[in-house]
This record gives sequence, structure tokens and C-alpha cells, in this order.
Amino acid sequence: QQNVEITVHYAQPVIFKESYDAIAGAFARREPNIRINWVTTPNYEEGMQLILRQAATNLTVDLSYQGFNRLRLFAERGIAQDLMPLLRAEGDPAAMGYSPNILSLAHFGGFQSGLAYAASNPIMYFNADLVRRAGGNPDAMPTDWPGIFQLSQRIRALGGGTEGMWYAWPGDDWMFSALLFGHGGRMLSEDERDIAFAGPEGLGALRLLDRMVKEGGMPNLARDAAQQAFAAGRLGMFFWTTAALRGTMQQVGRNFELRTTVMPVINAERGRLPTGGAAGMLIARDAAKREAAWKFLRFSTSAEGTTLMVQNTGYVPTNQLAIDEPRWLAEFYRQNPLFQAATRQANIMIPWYAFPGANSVRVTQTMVDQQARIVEQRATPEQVLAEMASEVRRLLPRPRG
Amino acid sequence: MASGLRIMALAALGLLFMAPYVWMLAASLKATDELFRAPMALLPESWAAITNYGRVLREVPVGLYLWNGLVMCGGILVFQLLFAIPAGYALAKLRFAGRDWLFGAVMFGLLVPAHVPALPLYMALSAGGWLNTYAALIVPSTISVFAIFLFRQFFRSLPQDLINAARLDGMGEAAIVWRVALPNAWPAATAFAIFSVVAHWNDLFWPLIVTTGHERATPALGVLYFRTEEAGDDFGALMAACTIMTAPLVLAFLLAQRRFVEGISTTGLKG
Amino acid sequence: MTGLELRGIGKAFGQTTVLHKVDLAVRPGEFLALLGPSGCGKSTLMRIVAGIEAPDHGQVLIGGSELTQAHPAARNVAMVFQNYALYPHLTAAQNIAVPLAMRRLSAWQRMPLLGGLLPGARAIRRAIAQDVARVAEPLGLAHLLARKPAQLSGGQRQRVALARAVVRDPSVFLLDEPLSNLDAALRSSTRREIVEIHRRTGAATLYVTHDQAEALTMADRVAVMLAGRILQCGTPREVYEQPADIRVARFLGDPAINLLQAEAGEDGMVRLEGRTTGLRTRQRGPLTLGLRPEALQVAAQGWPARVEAREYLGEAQLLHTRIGPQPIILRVPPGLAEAPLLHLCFDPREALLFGADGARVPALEVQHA
Amino acid sequence: MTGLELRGIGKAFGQTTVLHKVDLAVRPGEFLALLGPSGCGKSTLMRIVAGIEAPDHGQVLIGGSELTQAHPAARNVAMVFQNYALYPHLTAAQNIAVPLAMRRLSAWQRMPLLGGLLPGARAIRRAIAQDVARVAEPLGLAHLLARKPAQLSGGQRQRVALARAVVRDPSVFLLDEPLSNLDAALRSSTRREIVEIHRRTGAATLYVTHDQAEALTMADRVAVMLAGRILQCGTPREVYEQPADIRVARFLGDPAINLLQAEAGEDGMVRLEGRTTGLRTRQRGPLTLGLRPEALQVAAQGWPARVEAREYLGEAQLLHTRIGPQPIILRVPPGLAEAPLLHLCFDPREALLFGADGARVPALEVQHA
Amino acid sequence: MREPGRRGEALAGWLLTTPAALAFLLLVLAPTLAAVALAFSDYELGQWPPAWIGLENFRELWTDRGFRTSFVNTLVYVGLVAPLSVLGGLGLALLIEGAARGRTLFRAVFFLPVVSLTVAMAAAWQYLLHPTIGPVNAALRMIGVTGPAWLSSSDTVLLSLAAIGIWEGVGFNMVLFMAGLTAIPRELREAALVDGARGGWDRFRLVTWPLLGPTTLFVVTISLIRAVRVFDTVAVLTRGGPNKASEVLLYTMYTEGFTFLRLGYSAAITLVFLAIVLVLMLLQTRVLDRRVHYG
Ligand SMILES: Nc1ncnc2c1ncn2[C@@H]1O[C@H](COP(=O)(O)OP(=O)(O)OP(=O)(O)O)[C@@H](O)[C@H]1O
Ligand SMILES: Nc1ncnc2c1ncn2[C@@H]1O[C@H](COP(=O)(O)OP(=O)(O)OP(=O)(O)O)[C@@H](O)[C@H]1O
Ligand SMILES: [Mg+2]
Ligand SMILES: [Mg+2]
Repeated sequence: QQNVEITVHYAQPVIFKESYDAIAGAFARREPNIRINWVTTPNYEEGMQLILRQAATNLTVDLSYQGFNRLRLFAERGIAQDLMPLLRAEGDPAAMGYSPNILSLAHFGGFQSGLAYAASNPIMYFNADLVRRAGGNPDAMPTDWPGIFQLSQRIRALGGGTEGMWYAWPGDDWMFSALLFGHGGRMLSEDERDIAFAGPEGLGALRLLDRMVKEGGMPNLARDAAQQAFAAGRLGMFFWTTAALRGTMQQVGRNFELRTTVMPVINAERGRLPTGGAAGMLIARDAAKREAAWKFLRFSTSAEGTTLMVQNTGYVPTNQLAIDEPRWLAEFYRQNPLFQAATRQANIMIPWYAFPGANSVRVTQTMVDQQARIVEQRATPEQVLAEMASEVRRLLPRPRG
Repeated sequence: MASGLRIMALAALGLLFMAPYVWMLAASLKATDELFRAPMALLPESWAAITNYGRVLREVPVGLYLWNGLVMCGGILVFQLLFAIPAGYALAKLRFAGRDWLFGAVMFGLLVPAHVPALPLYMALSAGGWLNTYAALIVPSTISVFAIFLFRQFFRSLPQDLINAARLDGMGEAAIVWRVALPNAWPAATAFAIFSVVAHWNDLFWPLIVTTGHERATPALGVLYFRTEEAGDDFGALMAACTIMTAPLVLAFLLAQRRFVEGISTTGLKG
Repeated sequence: MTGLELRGIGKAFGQTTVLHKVDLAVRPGEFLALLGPSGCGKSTLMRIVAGIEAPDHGQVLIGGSELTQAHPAARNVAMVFQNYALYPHLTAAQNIAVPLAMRRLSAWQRMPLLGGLLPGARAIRRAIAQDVARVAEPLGLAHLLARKPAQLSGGQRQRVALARAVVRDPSVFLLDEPLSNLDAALRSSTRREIVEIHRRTGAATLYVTHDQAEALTMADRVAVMLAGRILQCGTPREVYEQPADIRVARFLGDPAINLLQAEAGEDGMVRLEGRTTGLRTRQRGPLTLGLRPEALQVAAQGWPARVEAREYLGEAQLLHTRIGPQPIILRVPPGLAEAPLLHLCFDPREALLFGADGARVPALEVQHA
Repeated sequence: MTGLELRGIGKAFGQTTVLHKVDLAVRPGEFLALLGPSGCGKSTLMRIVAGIEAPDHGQVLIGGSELTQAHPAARNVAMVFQNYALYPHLTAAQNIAVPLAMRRLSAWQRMPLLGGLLPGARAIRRAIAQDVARVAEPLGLAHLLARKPAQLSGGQRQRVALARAVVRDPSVFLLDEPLSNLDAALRSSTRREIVEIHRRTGAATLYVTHDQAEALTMADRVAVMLAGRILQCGTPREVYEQPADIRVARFLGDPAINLLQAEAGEDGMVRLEGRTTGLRTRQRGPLTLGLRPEALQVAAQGWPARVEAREYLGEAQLLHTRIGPQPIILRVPPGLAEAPLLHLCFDPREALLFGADGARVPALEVQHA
Repeated sequence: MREPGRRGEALAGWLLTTPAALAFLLLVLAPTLAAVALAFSDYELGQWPPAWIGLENFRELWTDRGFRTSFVNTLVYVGLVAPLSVLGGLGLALLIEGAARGRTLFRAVFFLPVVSLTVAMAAAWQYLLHPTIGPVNAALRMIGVTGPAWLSSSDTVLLSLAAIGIWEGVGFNMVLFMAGLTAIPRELREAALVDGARGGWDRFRLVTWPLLGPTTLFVVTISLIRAVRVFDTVAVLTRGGPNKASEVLLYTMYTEGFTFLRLGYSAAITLVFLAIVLVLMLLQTRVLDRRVHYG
């Protein structure tokens, strides 16, 4: 068999490098004729730019792992390819661990535009020392928001610039989705022609944000600042993605006892959580490269690949076999209890909604900007919801024809 | 006593200015978990300098980055000077049709942010198969309108009779540029050299676009790679990398300083 | 050997007209001094010849070819700037060597490092260094060659500027007050050096100076310029002894010529303060009588004069006196004429007559007064 | 009225010692000319007095107070720089006004816009403008006041520099070759103007010039400086007629003094080229005999001299002759002594004698030769 | 008026400017025009070919709240940073040049910000200005003041960025001014001393300031341009937030183009940006260049 060389791109090497290296090592033993060149970008955003820029000239990347919410954009621009035929050719997807739930994470543009590689969901990090000093019990943290707020106020009362809680609302709409989905809401209507968040669920989400400030005493911090404050032992509870777990552990070090737990429940029945993470999408057009790239993608999302991924990152597995069969990951979770919080929420994970059309990224920015008004207490949730609704509506693709 | 006051004021201001650097240096000596401890201590509790710097030197090809930086900055600087000095001289001291237009173009060029022509340039380089070469790093920056403007300003203050004398002595305009104008604008040339090198040494935007991988990575890009691939939130090591990459610039500045002190005197002239 | 010719040169700075249709020719091998009061346009004229200032009208011809438009470097003229215009970044030796290096070395050979390695370059550089030393020696610059202009005294700078001009063989020398900052001894030795160089090279020389002694001793001809016009151009003797215009007479001579109100009677006899002067002229009525201080003698009889002041000059003294109401200065040996009241006389052949318009009026007949 | 005193001033630039323990006093109201060859240290001394160069040793006293370390502005001296140092961005009038504005207006009143509104400022500015006009007028600058230095001729710039110095009443004037670029007429009128200003203000004045005539006519005393040392300081007559040193004699006088090899016999009689000179001295052996060109006369008998060249000076001529092998220059009226062979004689009272070390040797007895 | 002798000069002028002009044309002008031409299209990264939509983008700009905020923010930022960094640079240059000791040291200290690596400095600033653990607020707490959330409050974020901008620009300007100071002939300063300029201020007003004219014009122009083009600090420290409080033109341009992928719209912002600054610049050089004294 002929030697093939493929170029594979992924973002956030800080988080993912070890996992890809491990997978590549295992893959090389299996397919010695396939050589992989790696291209990385610091974050998803630049990864997206890289692929789009290349699309405008000549593509050199054959396989790219992109953030879930960006996949739609590539699908709509005809860069990502439908993977279902390839998958079908190998047999029943579900038997290979690609359950419909998992496939749906990367189902955009009406076809299977990618295969989920790693998934994450928001969790709560907390400083067990502070919780104890404030009279809380680290082993039985509050499971609803009012409880959190009370604990937060008690931690703040410790003084010396200590803050109680911080919720990672800035950046993109992911954490807002968590609040919205937690209420059982959704972003757009079924046919994607109109918004659906302007109802009671959306208002609930924004009110909850408002209460975090009013009742929980949440300070106005940037995300990096919050993370630093947390690492410095000055922040009690920190709500953010499980993906940051490894870095946080490193920063915290021996400063205090770091613990994690699930997100507080909002609506026990309809409440869901958005899924972050990456999916691989196939770009290669050249037949040989395409085949080789597919082989790697398939392997990286197989039970074996997923196991390696989880062991080296802390993400939630995205292969049903790896989740179900204890031989893959049970041992790992026993040894790393901090990583369990995310898996305990895996059952309520749903895809991170990606907006359609050209303005998809802008929509998320608009939502963040609007939330800032609440956090800075410059507007009520009702005002914000109304404006957010009208602005997002304006940015949605106008129905053609 | 006035001079004492002056030095005190300078020292106080200097401390303020140094603060971020002090933090960077201090951080490069600390382990990550010490870094954000609430009452910050300047010196680390447990010295992690060896770990941090060792990690940088071990995990990234520092020498390669520095070499790439040197080639890129050197190449850019040479061409910028080659293009800008004659142009600056012509704009300052020669009268010719179209001069005002050219100066207008310079002023316009000053306004154009690097991002604007970036995409077309990228496409051209890509079409020419130049991506990931030194040429790709150097070529787009070879023209510096900043330099043209700077040299024009400094050359304009040169006494006209100096140039007249040179013409009588048989120098052509090109010879005047290099033999009379430039030697009398050394501080400006040095200032520009420093800025050019600093700007490109630290530039992330363009190298990130035209290079992939370590092979042609510049120092700033190296830091970025180090952060994204290795260090992540290991601030201590990251700051160690920053310190290493910044040090050559600081050294270069210290060496170039003398050029500012050496005043250019116009005592060749009377009146 | 080339000459220099200026035809109808006109120049104005904004509203001020500085040169009015100046015609001037320096013959091949000639040394021509340009003399005129401060601000009359001498330097401007020189700069036009050199090609660093453009005339508004007129033509500059060097060696017969029209070069009004040519680049300074193409004219092959050497110039001492009134303000020296030394290169501040070069040592004295390097300053002097520039015109040679520019002409003898090719562009490649002039390259900083590489140039030295090229064949021939080293030999040429050695030759240049020798030439520099050769001109520096008589100008007393030998021990100053390694200094930069900022480390030189005023006079030393001026000499470097001079050396830079005379180090080569141009077709025309333009020297703008090249000795103004030198002391008497250096000045006279440098004067001799310049004359010697001029003799050797035979280049047409245009020499601006405010020092008449310099102009009169060195020049073949002197051009007297006033307010942008050349009033007279002739040999030193001509301009000094036979000035064509009262302004020329007034400008030449130190102390200045005495100009006295005189009157030509009906008979044409010129009378000064009531006494006849021995001069006769065709004009009638008021005239100006010019008498140089050295033309006057103290005598037993003549015009009675009151001495008002004495100025000691070393080798002579100046007497400020008055004949009637008119002031008159004379130069006499020191120690002479201590009395407060003297009698003055003069040789009418040395007297000059000017009409009301300032033009010279010839004396028809002269008798000893 | 204040005087100026320099005590043991020493100054070196790197290895070169430029001033060797210079002692010099300018008495209150005195006009002292500093004369010396190019590069001897005159400007450096002036700059030390002004306080813009610091001496390595010694003290500067102005009006009796030690001001060696004082700020230039605190010394209240006015200076004409040899290279003018005009402010290129200011007009002639503004240049001249600077020292007045600095002293008469407060810092607030000097503020660009606001300053004009402050009480009193306008009146003071008017007074300054009047003063500027007052000094500009006699220097012939009245019509040039609105020009910037770049638009002025060399001589005009120099006059602006002079005007800037003389516009105020300092305790000391320092004038460094203030007239070097002026023509004879302007020079003599400006000379008179300076003397007048000096008389009026009575400020001690230190005046550097390379023009002896200037030094001798204007100064109360002349200091002759050579290679960083003051060799003699005395009245013009003293330094010209009774030089203490052969170098002083050689430096003063234009053309320079004739220095001839002579011999004092056993009887002390001084002989020149075999003929007795009428001078007697206590020294024996070879001596140098100094004779100024104007001390020599053409006579019926005396030393036979061959005429080798003649230089025409207008009011006189110079004869370059030789007595035996020794060259000798004399100054005679023009038109005289046309013969190629002459006889020269001199009044022994005007002759100077110098020993082998250059010091003056007194003549004991003098008889007419 | 005839301008004889100028033909050679003109030729030399053209020859000397040709390399620069060609490079400028190829590397700046042509790509810029190409990029700006997109302003009349709906081009999005990855979607080819774009459609020409005339002035549609500009119409949208007119109503875009984000653009307006960004415009005003930029003005405020420029208004703070440009004058303060020019004055600061000048002040430092004079202070240091006049200092009796430690000139080398101080020059280096104040120059350090110029060589700063964005990655490192972003981390440092984030830490120094951290609302709870940062030394700045810690110091404020010591004197009983509760410091604001410098970089995350919409009240202070622009001020903080401006302070950082000044910090970066002052050293830059200082070096330029020092280069300019050396070009002032020593004799003129001496003349000023003799003429009675006692204090530094007198000498400054009389000689230094007027003769620094060309340098000052340069520094002012460059400072304005640098300030108008502020980007790095916004991108790494605040990303325009919170709620666009630190959104500036170039960052808007960047996000519209590269994050939101709307290159056409981004080009329209560029065009408006260029037009505004070009007019300002022309005014400035027309007015100032006239008043500057060149040797
Ligand atoms: N900065 C300097 N470094 C070295 N040597 C210097 C410096 N300044 C002056 N000199 C030397 O010191 C000597 C005295 O200089 P100064 O300017 O005082 O001479 P001067 O008597 O004024 O001469 P001139 O009549 O030519 O103006 C000169 O030989 C000059 O070369
Ligand atoms: N750039 C200029 N703008 C306006 N007037 C000027 C300019 N240059 C010279 N002038 C004027 O032109 C006249 C002639 O100047 P020029 O320099 O030729 O005089 P000059 O004869 O050399 O005098 P000096 O003996 O004083 O050097 C002067 O009155 C001068 O003020
Ligand atoms: Mg002149
Ligand atoms: Mg001098």
C-alpha cells in the first residue's frame, strides 16, 4: 500500500495535545503507511479562520476538529462533507458506539457534518476550604440556585476581598444556553425562522443571572480574572466548563482543596445542558487522502480513541461503547473523582445550538453584550430580553423568496 | 537639590513603569500555584526558576525561534532602510513633480492598519507558493511608510548648505543620501531600527497567518505556541518564555542607546 | 583652461530683487575679486555660479558651454562656503578628501568595507591621503586632520573648508570670504598659498572678500558690486585710482575717501572752501571732490584744518580734522603733526571729481595747488 | 561698574591642553582686546567666562565675586558667538529681543498668548521693540528685522548676532570676532558704534579679533595670546612698540615685522650684515633685530637692498627686498623707489632686539646710524 | 517662474522614490484597495463569489449601534492617549536628558514597555488590575478606597486601556524625542544660556521646543495614528467588552471581518475609518507642517 500523508488540524492544543499524541501513537501502529502533519490553532475561532482562509485559496488541511457550534457554518459553506455514507459503509453506526444522541451533536446543515470527538458540559468548581469556613459542607453542596446564593453570601462575609460565586457568562452564549436549556427553553423555533428564547424560559434564565448578582453577590469579573481569583483562593464557587479542569488543578496546586460537582438543577424534568467540545470534519477531496483522513477520524472517535481522549483531557466521552463498557474508563474515573461531575450530567446533554446564516457568530456576541447589562445592573431582565429578542431577530437570515 | 528631585521623580515613575515587568520576572521564578496567591510576594517561596526556564528550554527550540526572529527582523530592517531612506530624503530635500502626491500616499499608508491588506497579500503569497518561507515573513513588511515619514522629518532639518556642499564636491543625490544625510540622522535611524525590530519581533498577526509549525516560527509566535501547546495556564513557564524572548530586545536597546546620546552637531556650519 | 561668463543674471527672493542683470566674465586663468558691501548679493551670485541657487534670468557659461541648468557636480567648480558647510560627521581629513574620493573612486570602490578590497582602491586612497596632507600642510592643518569640525576653532574650520576646495583641480574656484576668521599672519601666508594654487592650476577664480587689501593685492581684476549691480570692473589700480562712480570711490579705501563739497566756477576752476584746487573741469556748479586720506599732506601752507581726534594704527595714525565745516581724515606717520591746527595740501593729480549724479567728472587740466 | 578677573584658568580637551593657567583682568569700564593666532584658545577662554564651558582649573571673578560655577544667566554677560548661534526659527528682531525679554518679562508674561494679556506685558514689549529698533538702526539692520537668519547674508547675520549682544546692559561684553564678515565701510562704522556703546554702558569688554587695526584702535589694552598662554598685556602702543617677546612682535603688524640676524660685538655694538646699527646692548653674540616695515626708509645711503617684488596696497606699496641673504619688507608711498636697487636705513630708536630665547633685550644706547 | 537646474533634481527625486513607491504600490496600496473594494459587496469569508450590493453596507453602518459606540470609544481613547503620551514622552525625554545620573538606566526603564510582548503584558496587566487580588486595588484598599473592576466594568474599562496605551506609547515617544533632541545644535542652547534663559523652562520655550518642531509633528502624527489603531490590548484584554464598552474601530473591523466573517461589512468600516482619519491627517499636516521650523 502506498504511503499517504495527511494534514490534521485541531484547536486548543493545551487541552488536546496529549490526547491526539496518544491517539496518533496507537493509530500509527495500526496504519503505518499514513503519516500525519499536525496544524494547531490556539482556539476554535482561529481554527475556523484558518480553514476559511484556506478555502479561499487552496486547502491544505484534510481533517479538522472544530468546535461543535462552528460546524454548521462549514456545513452551510460546503466545506464539511457528509459522513453518514462512510459510516454506513462500515456497518450500523450504533453498534460502533455512535448512538443517535451522540451523532446529533455534530449533525448540521441537514447532514452528518462531523463526528464528535470530545464533549464537555458546565460544572461547578468550588473551594472546599472556603466552603467549610463559611459553614457549608463540601460533601453536600446545595443542589439548587437559592442554596448556592446563600452559601455565596456566607463566603463573601468572610471578608478580605473574598467573593462567593462567579458564573462564566461572558465569552459566548454557551453558559447562557445552560441557563436557558436548564429552564427547558430553546434558542430558535423548530423551523429556525424565529426566536424561541423570548418566552418565560428565557426570562427565567436572565432573571437567574440577575439574581446571581443581586442575591449571590456575583462580582463583575472577566473570565481570566475570575479564574485567577479562584486559583488564588478568593472565590468560592466557579461555574464553568469541565474542559478547564486540568488547567485549574494546575493553577490551584496546593493552595486549597479543589472540588467539583454538578450544576445546580433548575428544572428537574425539562432541564438540559449544552454540549461543548469538538468534532472532526472531513475536508479532503483527494481520494487517497480522504480515505486516510477518514480512517484517522474514525479511529479517534472509536471506543479506543475516546478512551485515550478522556484519559488525557478530562472531557466527557463521545462513544457509547466507551461509556457503557467498564473495561474502557471505569478505572480512570475511580482514580480521578474530579472528572466525574461532568459525566454525571451526561444524560442531560443536548447539542449546543448553532445559529443559522451569516450572522451566527454575531448573534452570540449580541447575547453576551446584553447579559453584560444585567451583570452591571444597568437594565432589568425584562428590558434585556426584549432588546435581545429584537436584535437577534434582526440578525437571523431573512427567509428567501 | 533640583537634580535630586528630578531623580526621585524619575525613580518613582520608573517603578510604576516597571511594574508589569517586575511581575513578569517574578512570575517566571514562581510555581503556578504561588502566582495568584492573594498577598503577592515579590520573591517566590520556593524557587521554580529552574523548572520554569528549564521547561522552556527543554520543550521548545528557543534557538531556532531567536534565529528566525533575527533573520526576519534583519531582513525587514535592511529593506525598509533601503527603500525608506532615499524616499525620505527625496521627499524632504528635492523638488519634483508629484512629490506632494507621494507624501500624501505616505500619510495614507500610515493610516492603513496591517489587517487591511493582509488577506489579499496572503492570497498572493499563497498563490506563489511562498507560505511558510522567510520571504513570506519579510516581503510584506519591506516598505515602511512610518520610516519614510520619520526620515523625511529628520532630513528636513538638515542644513541645506551641507547638501549643497556635497553636490559641489561631486556627490550624486544617491551618494548624498548615504554619505551625508544618513550619518547626520543617526539618532533617527537608530530609533527607527529599534522600533522596526521591536514591532516585528513581537508581531503575532502576520507570522501566524503565513507560517505553520515551528520551522519558521518567530519568537512571539514561539511564545504563543509554547502557551497553546505546552504551558497553557502554567504562567510561570510562560513568563519564563516571555522573559527569554524579550531579553534580546532589551539588550539590543541597551547597546543602541549610545547612538541617542551622541548628539549630531551642526557645527560644520556657521550662522 | 576655462573661463566663466555670466550673462544678465537676475535673482529675486520673493519681493526683494537681489541681483539686477549682472554681467560678469572671469577670463581663463584670471583671478577676479568681487567686492561689495554686506548684503549686496555676492554670495548669491557665487551660489548661482555653483548651481546651488537658480537664477531667475540669465545664463551661466563655464568654458563656453551653457550650464545654467546643470547639476552642481557637473560644473566642476570648487567652492568655499561663507558658512564653511563642513560635514559634521567627518574628520577634517575626511572632509578634505571628499571631493577627491568622489571623483577618483568608482561607486564600488567607495563602499565602506568591501570597497577597500577592490583592486586599485587602496592605491587611490593612498594617493588621496597624500593629496590631503599636501594641502593641509601649508594651511597649518597637519596636526588637526583627525578632528571633527566641532573640535576645531573658528579659524581652523575655515581653513578646512578652504582645503576642501583647493584640494582638487576644478575649472573654476569660488571662494566666499575664505579668510575672514584668520589672524594677520595666517591670513597673509594663506593669501600667498591661494595665489600660488591659482597660479599652478590656472583655474578661473572668483573671490569674495570684504578686505580690500586682499582684493587689491591678489586679484587681476576687481569687480565692485553694490546693491545687486556691478558698478565697475577693472584692475586694482583702475578701481582704486580711477573709480567710475562715487559709490565705488566711497566703498574702496580704508579709511574711506574724503568727499568734500566743492564748486566749479564759470571758468571751470574747482574751488574748495574758497581756495582754488588747481583742478579745472568742463562742468559748472557744485561738485564733489574726492581725496584719499593718504593723498593729503601736512604742509606749511594750504587749507587750515582743526584736529579733532587721532587714531593710532601702529605703523601710521589717522587724523580726524575739519576744513571749515567739512570733516576730513588723513593718514600720516605716527608722531607727526602734534599741533591742534594744521595746514593741509594735496596733489591735484590724486584728486577725483564727481558730478551730482555720482558719475566721475574728468579733470581737464591740473596745476599744482 | 564691574570688572572681570580670570585666575589660573586651565582647560584641556582630552589630551590637548588648550589653556595653560591663564591670568587676565579686565578692569571696570575697560576695553580689552584679545589677540592671538587661530586656534590659540581665545574662543575657549570667552566661553569659560560666559559659563558655557567649565574650566579644569582656576577661577572666574566678575565684579569681585567668584562665579566659576555660576549659571551663565547669573553672570550677566553678553556674548557674540564666533559662529553667531542665531535662533533659526526667530526673525532678526525676535533674535535681538531675546535677551531683553528674558530679563524684563516674567515667565508668565512670556507665555505665548496669555502673556500678552497680562498687565504690564504690553508696555514692556513695546519698550523692547523700541530698544531693538534703536540698536538695529546704526547697524544697518532696520529693513531686515522681519527676516529669519536663513534669509540673511553672512554679514547681516553677524550684525544680528552683534545687535543681540549689545541690546542690553550686561556687566561684561564678550565679543568673539564680531566684525569678521563685514566690509571696510560697515566695519569702521560698526567699530565706532561698539566703542560708543562701550563708552555709554561702561561695561568691561573682552574683544577677540584677528584684525590688529581693530585691536589697536579700539582697545584700552591688548592681551596677546599664543598657544594657550598670555604673553603680554598692555596698551596698544606698548604691545606694538615694546613687545616683551619676539612672538608678540612677530604676531603684531601687517606686514609682519622683519626679523634679521644681527650680532652684538664684544663692545656691545649691534651689527647687521657687517654695518653697525647704532644700537648697543649688554648682551653679546647673535641677536635678532626686529624692524617694522614702516620703520625702514629708502635713503641715499644705508644697507643696499635688492627689490624682488612690489605689492600694491592702494594708499601704499610694499617692497619685498633683501639685504644680503636676509629678506626684508618695507612699506613706502606708492610710486616711490622704482629702482631695482635701493639703500635702506632706519631710526635705531624704532628697532627692537631679542635674545636667543625670544625675550626682549634692552638697547642701552642709541645713536643715529 | 523658471526653475532651471531642477530637471536633474526632479529626475533624482523620482529615481530615489521609485523603489519605495513600487513597494508601496504592490504591498500596501493594491492590497488595500482590493480589500476596500469589498466594501460594496456582501463578501463573507469562505463564500465566493460575493454579490455587489452598492452602498448597502454603509446604510447598515449608519444604523449600527455597535459601530457608533466603537466610533465614540475610539475618539475618547485617542483623546486621552495621544496627547498624554506625547506630553509624557517629551517630559520624560527632557527629564532624563537633564538628569545628572542614571540616564542609561532610566532610558532603558521607560523604554521597556515598547519591547513588551503582548502575551506577557496582557497577563501582567490582568493581574495588576485584578479587582480582588490585584496590587492596584490592594493599594487602594489600604487607603480605604474600594477600587473598581478596572477591566470588567464598563465605566473604567476604557480608562484602563487608555492607561495601558499611554504606558506603551510614552517610551516610544520618549525615544523619538531623544533622537530629536540630539539634532538641536549645542550652540543654540549655549546662546540661550547667555541670553539669560535661567530655568529649563526658558530654554525649552526658546530653543528646544521650536527646534523639536519636526520631531513633534512626527510624534504627534504617529501617536494619533497609533491611538486610532489601537487593537492588541483590546483583543487580548477585553475583547471589546463588557457590552461594547471597550469596542474600538479597528477591533470592530477585525471582529466583523474575521470573527463574524463579514468581510464586506468590515471593509466598509475600514473605508469610513480611512476617510475620517485621512481628513484629520490632512488638516493636521496642512496646518502644522506650515508652522514647523525646519533647519
Ligand atoms: N571640543 C574640542 N575638542 C578638542 N579640541 C578642541 C575642542 N574645541 C576646541 N578645540 C581646540 O582648542 C584649540 C583652541 O580653540 P579655540 O576655539 O579657543 O581657538 P580660537 O583661539 O578661538 O581660534 P580661532 O581664532 O580660529 O577661532 C584649537 O586648537 C581647537 O582645535
Ligand atoms: N533666502 C533668502 N530670502 C530672502 N532674502 C535673502 C535670502 N538669501 C539672501 N537674501 C538677501 O539677499 C541679499 C544678498 O545676500 P547675499 O548673501 O548674496 O549677500 P552678500 O553680498 O554675500 O553679503 P555678505 O557680505 O554679508 O555675506 C541680502 O540682503 C540678503 O538679506
Ligand atoms: Mg555673503
Ligand atoms: Mg575662535
